[in-house]
Amino acid sequence: MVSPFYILIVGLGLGFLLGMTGKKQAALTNMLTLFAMAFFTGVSLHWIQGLYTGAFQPSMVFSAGFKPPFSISLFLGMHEAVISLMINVLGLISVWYFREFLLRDSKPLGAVLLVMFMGLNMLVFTRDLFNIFVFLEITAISMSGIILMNDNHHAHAAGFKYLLASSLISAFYLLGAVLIYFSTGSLYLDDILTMKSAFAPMALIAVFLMVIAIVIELKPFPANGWALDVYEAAHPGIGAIVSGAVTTTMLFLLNKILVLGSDKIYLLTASVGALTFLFSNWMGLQQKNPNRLLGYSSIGQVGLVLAILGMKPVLGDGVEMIGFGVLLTHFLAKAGLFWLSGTVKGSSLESWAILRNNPVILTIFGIFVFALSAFPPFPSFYAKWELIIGLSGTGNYLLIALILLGSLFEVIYLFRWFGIVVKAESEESDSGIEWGKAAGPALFALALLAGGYFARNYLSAPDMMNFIPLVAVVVLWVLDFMPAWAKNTLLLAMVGIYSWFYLPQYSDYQLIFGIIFMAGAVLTLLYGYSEKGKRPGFYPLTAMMFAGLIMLVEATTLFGFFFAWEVMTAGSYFLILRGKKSQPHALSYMLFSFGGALLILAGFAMAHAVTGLWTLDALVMDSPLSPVIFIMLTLGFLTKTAAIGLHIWLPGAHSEAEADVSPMVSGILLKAGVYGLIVLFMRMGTQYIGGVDLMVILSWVGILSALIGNLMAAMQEDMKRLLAYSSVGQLGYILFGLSMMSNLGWLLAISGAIMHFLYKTMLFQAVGGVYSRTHDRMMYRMGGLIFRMPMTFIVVLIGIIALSGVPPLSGFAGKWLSFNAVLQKEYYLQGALAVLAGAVAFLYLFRLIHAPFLGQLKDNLRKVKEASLWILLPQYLVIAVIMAVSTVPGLLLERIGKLLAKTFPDGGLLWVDSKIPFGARTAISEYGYWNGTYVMLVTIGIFGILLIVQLLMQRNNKKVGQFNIVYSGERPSTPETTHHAYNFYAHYSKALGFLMVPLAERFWTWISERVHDIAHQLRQLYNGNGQVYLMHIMFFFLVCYFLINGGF
Amino acid sequence: MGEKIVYAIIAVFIMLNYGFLVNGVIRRIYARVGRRIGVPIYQMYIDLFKSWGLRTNIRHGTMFYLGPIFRLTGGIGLFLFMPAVYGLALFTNFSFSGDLLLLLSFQFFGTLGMALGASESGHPNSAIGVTRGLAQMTAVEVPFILAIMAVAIQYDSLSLTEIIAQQQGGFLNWTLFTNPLATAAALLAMLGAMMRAPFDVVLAPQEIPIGPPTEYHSNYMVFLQSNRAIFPLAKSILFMNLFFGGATTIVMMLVKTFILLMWPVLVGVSFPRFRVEQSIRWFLRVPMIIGLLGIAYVHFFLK
Amino acid sequence: MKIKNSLVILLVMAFGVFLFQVYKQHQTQGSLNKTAAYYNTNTPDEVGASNVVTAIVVTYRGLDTLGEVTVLFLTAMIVGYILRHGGKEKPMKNNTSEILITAANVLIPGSIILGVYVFINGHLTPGGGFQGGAIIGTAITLMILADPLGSVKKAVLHITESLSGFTYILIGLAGLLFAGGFLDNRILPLGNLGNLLSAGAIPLIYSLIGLKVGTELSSIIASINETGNKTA
Amino acid sequence: MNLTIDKIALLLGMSLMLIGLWGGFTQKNLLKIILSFSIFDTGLNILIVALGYLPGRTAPIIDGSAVTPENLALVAIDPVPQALVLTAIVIGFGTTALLLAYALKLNQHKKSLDINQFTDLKW
Repeated sequence: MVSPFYILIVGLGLGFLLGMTGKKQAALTNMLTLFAMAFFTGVSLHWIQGLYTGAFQPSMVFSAGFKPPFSISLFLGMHEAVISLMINVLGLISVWYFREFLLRDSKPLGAVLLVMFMGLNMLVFTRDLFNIFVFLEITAISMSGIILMNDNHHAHAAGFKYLLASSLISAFYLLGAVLIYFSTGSLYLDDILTMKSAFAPMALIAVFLMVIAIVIELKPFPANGWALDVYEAAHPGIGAIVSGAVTTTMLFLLNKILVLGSDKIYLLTASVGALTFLFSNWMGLQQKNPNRLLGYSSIGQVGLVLAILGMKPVLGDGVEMIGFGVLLTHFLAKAGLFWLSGTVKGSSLESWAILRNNPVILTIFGIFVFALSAFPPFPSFYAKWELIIGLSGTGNYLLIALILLGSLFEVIYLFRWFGIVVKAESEESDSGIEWGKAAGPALFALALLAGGYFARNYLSAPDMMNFIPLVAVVVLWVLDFMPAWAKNTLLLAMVGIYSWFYLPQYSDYQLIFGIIFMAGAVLTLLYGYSEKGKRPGFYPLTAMMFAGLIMLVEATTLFGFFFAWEVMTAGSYFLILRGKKSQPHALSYMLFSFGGALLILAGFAMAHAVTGLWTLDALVMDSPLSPVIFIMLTLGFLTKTAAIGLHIWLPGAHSEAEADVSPMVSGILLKAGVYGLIVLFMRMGTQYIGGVDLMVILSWVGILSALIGNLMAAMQEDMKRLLAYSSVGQLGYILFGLSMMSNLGWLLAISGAIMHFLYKTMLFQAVGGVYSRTHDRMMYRMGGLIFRMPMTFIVVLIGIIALSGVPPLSGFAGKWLSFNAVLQKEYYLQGALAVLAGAVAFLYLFRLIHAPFLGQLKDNLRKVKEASLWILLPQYLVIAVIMAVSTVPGLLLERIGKLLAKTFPDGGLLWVDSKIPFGARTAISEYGYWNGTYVMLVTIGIFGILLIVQLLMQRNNKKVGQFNIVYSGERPSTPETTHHAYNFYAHYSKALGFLMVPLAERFWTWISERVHDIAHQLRQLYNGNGQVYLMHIMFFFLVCYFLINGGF
Repeated sequence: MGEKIVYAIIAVFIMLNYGFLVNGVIRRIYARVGRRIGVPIYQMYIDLFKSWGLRTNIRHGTMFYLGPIFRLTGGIGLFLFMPAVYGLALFTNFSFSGDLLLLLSFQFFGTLGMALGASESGHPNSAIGVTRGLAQMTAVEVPFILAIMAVAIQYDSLSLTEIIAQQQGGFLNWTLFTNPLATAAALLAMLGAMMRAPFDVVLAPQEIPIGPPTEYHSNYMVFLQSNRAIFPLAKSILFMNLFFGGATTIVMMLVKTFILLMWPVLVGVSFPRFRVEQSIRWFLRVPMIIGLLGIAYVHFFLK
Repeated sequence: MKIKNSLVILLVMAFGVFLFQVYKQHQTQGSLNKTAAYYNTNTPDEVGASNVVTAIVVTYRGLDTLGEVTVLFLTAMIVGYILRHGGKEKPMKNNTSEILITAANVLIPGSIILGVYVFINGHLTPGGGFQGGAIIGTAITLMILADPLGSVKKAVLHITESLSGFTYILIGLAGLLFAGGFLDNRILPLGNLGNLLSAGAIPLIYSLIGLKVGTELSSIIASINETGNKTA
Repeated sequence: MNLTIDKIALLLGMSLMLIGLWGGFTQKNLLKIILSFSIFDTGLNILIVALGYLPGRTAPIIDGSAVTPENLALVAIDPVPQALVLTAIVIGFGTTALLLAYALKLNQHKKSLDINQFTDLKW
């Protein structure tokens, strides 16, 4: 084994030698520095390999030939080796990254860099408390040197503040180290540890001093103003070093000396960390400078690790692995982001838009953002899961809430940024990224993926997931250079093959939703053939969303479910973001989804804590906590189904998405929320809180969603927004059905889910077809398209008849079931509102067909052609299905009913044979009966007879021109003024406008403004005055001291 | 099955003619109230043949062409999905296809088709008329449904046959007397569905003199007029069945429906006209509250 | 401002309370603790230095000392780096007084010799590399004060500094290779307690430290002086 | 309270620390702030040495007469604080030198030594 001293020898020896070199030897100096860092890295690798294979054991190395406590000793174990590898790799890349600076300057800053990394390594190894002080100082002083890499007065001011702060911090540490010596007669950590149980009060003060000093080094709120200035002013490469290497070292160090602390010290650390995580991310909301933003994010992430480490007495040694997961993600992502920042010119978030000119760089950026936000498959995702599971097992709900809120804030600014990068206007077209500088981020992005792969091994939950769907994502990613049709075919083939092998294995609800998702994939992908070009990125993302959906259906464990949920969220977010103007909507989609996912995570964690099970059956429980868990999970799923109040993301997201994405996210994706609710309701059943039946509340939520969604839809001018609001309404019905917790209610909900899938897929595609020809979404600007796009018109016609629930088409089933279920359940008021909502649906549906298709054809649309075959094909497939289930409703309803009988044995429909031979059966409920086949036949019969009569009666029937109408003797000539379509239901909004006040939107806007206001108020703390920062540190120190003084 | 179809055709034929005559009577009543003599009772037939006789008929497009057919299908279908006379095979129609809810939903079949047809004409007033009709219809639905719900709760059934059966045995068994609140709500809602004042602003565009039916002429008009004959009748039958004990003989059915049809006429000749938003608000206040009281009454006192 | 001042008073007072708690907890000890006792008992045999503090500084806790030297090295380099663009303009005239120049000429050689004496005898008497180095640094400061415009040969300083540091590391390495561990002084014979050439490598190391510290301090002063010339 | 020499030294060190702190928090001039921190450091160093004092003992240096290798453990004080404080002093020196250099550089930019002038970075 190579002794750790060689790091010191090489680092310091070379450092000393380089001290005398000048500008002429810059190239040599630079090369030697690089060589030394490579040596460090090599040694670390050697250790890891040796320790892993058992070639050597973790061991203690003594200096000066004497045993501790009389000399200084170093310890090298696997943990030390891994941390040193992280530091050294970062150091190696940093030296490479800085080579221009190092070559340019006359003074060999490379030597400072080298000595600094040597010092960090030694901090990791050393077991002597005073030695830590010395190397802390070496780190601090070399930091103050390399801050100068950016030679401007900002950097100088920041460096000065940093030095001031660090001298105060080191004074705390020094006093601590000295006091521990006087109290225990030793400076050797392991020696002191043996005396922990007999610590004198002085030793307790000493431990407190040392711990708090390291904690302040880790930039806790509010004693961290100095660090933020450094992040902002210093070269981003320095940011990478501070945020990555220094922080990692300090955390390791803290973990090393924290063992001396009492439970109270741990608790203090945990609280400080959690508050830092919360407040730092909160203040990050107001940041416009990318480096400062990254600074806030770094501080937040480190706070999280602090919080995790502080939970050790509660959660046990497992926290180290959790903390490491978060740390590793932070380390890789933050360093990578800082490096990227160094390649971007300009100091606004918008200037990062340049990244999107290079898909590889953009991917790397995306990986970092998603990793920081703890999405799968990154290590932080597993860490988050383990952490929340662990915390809820010990009942630390406050901490969970703090952490979850903090991570929500973090996601807000990260994704706002991501959206800007992907979407913002950018003047420069050249990507301007040097590949040399991108190598580091690329390497770290790969390491993140690898880290995620290995992190799975540390999962405490059983991991029985089928990752095959994710293969499609990877394959399509690799093949992204191919033309769109090829990728489309490939993905279709993959969906087909997967369905062929896996769908037969599903049962019950799995099967229903599996079919929805897979059939949905096929229907929406067929549309994709109408797209030309490569559509870069589209197919892997689509595959990701569908992979998430199918994994969701397959999930049997809490973890699997959550994993799939997050994959799906990520995929769909990207898809929505692809729309031209969708950035703000994609962001709000992400925020609601993420908030919902956090609630789901917390709910799962609590459920697991109550029952101790890892499968979804953990939700079957009877505990005082069940209503709370129920509420959290329901809210989580409702964000996806866009229940009223949580719906504000939906209209924008669905309408601004690309033409074939809209049906995916509307017709298909929303069903994931429904599936979640089914999974939940099946297991938890009806819950009460204070004697109030939560299902009754949900039924009101559902029915209000239906009513208000429909009302809003009726008021839209934009046809995609109209359909989007219509989804809010439809999903409201589904929720209403589910909330009834009866056979008929669920039959309503599930058949409704299937129907909504069919209608919305079809209608969004039809509307997409219209858009593909008219390039307009404003309905009043169209008109008369029936003459140009009759095939599309027929689709919309069938769609609206079906959706409005008019017999004989399948929508009537929903109405009939709904009424029966309402009567059965005695939900009369909700039932009446459901009827009103159903009637209102007429309004928007009529508008949808009238405004674009009927009325006066506009001049600019006279040459419009029918939508292309690939757009029409899936629509007509859906029509075929709709006609089939309309004619023989039992095909669908009877089968679902059989399934539901397992859950709700009573109150289902009775199916009896009728007089008609071909299997048409009459459905009999408790109250009424209905035979869809008869209705269809009678209607067609009457219609047919009348049509024949008409055809026979008419004489000389001829078509007239567009303006040949009775118009007070005038002959109108401008279709714009003759087409009544704008503000179609003015009278309606006059009568019921009070129901359409965007209360939810105002509420969320209000919340958002307050949150940002508070962030702004909070950050006033950091007024830029170094002296004030010192006072913050002192204040923080004293508050901690007096808080804990109650008895260490 | 075959005999059912024959019966249905006979029933429709009877009801159509009855409807024409009733419409004639109503026009006369309106005239008399307005101090005019009015048209002869058989005027509808004259109009019908006149329209039929027109030599040319034009169309704006397919939906325009199909609109009246949709409309009449809606009217006849509504009638045919109901048992018009309790216990009489001739007038049982196709009521086995579905229950009360089928009727409630099917009445929109014609509305929708007509709206589409009228819209295709490209006449702005058609669209205005349609929006008015649809908007008002949504508000009318609420008290009506509340009343229906009350009835369904009261009789534990959505089957019209069953509801009529339970009202047999003396007029005190009629819903009118067992649940006057629901009946009141339904009758008020009926005003909105019958296109008479004060809720006839929907038709205003045709009075000036254009609008959906005005674009239509010739044999389109025949269909529309036929529908105006049979559709209100079908609705009256529905009300009769729900609230007035149904009918056991054809004569009783004709008398009861006539009386019911007179109710909106009476109101219509005595009141001025509401604007759409006014009628929406009105329906969502008075009748809706009565409807809710009706349900409460059933829920707390009859069950 | 008033608020801020009262906050400061509050902070300082609170820190005073904290320090007073430390004070209260402190008990004057009657005997050496185990570490000190070990050093005071075994130093003469194990290290062979008369000055136990030196033994600890150079050998037992030699790693700390190496760190210290590194801190100074970094400081010198960074100060040089911060102020690197400083000395382009020179002030027009030299205002140093005659007395200072004369006194400096007398004192500088003596001071340097004293410094060398102090670090060579670090293992025998109070003093050592840092103290000796500081004396040398003072001498150079005096020189600069006497002749602010005269150029100190910084290259010489740097080379001396680097080479002495490097040698220090090499000696440490020798300890690792040939004796008990990194910085073990027993690569050379311990000799007789109290002799100049005793205590193994300690005199050598301390001399190197002395040189290094002296040159580092000098170069720091020189850098600041150059900048001072510009901004004066 | 019985004030022995070490207690006095202890209180002196603490007082210096508080004075340094006060100066560091109230002075506006960069140089004075740096100076205040030097005072603070000095106080800390005195504190350390004072803590290590053993009454009636002498320096741990064998001079052949008062202190011999044999009685070293009985008559000499604890040598460790001395060694530690040496390190601390040197490091304190380094920090101070750096701070001064920074102050010089800052002064070059704004021709001012008022710490309130250097608040361009904030929030």
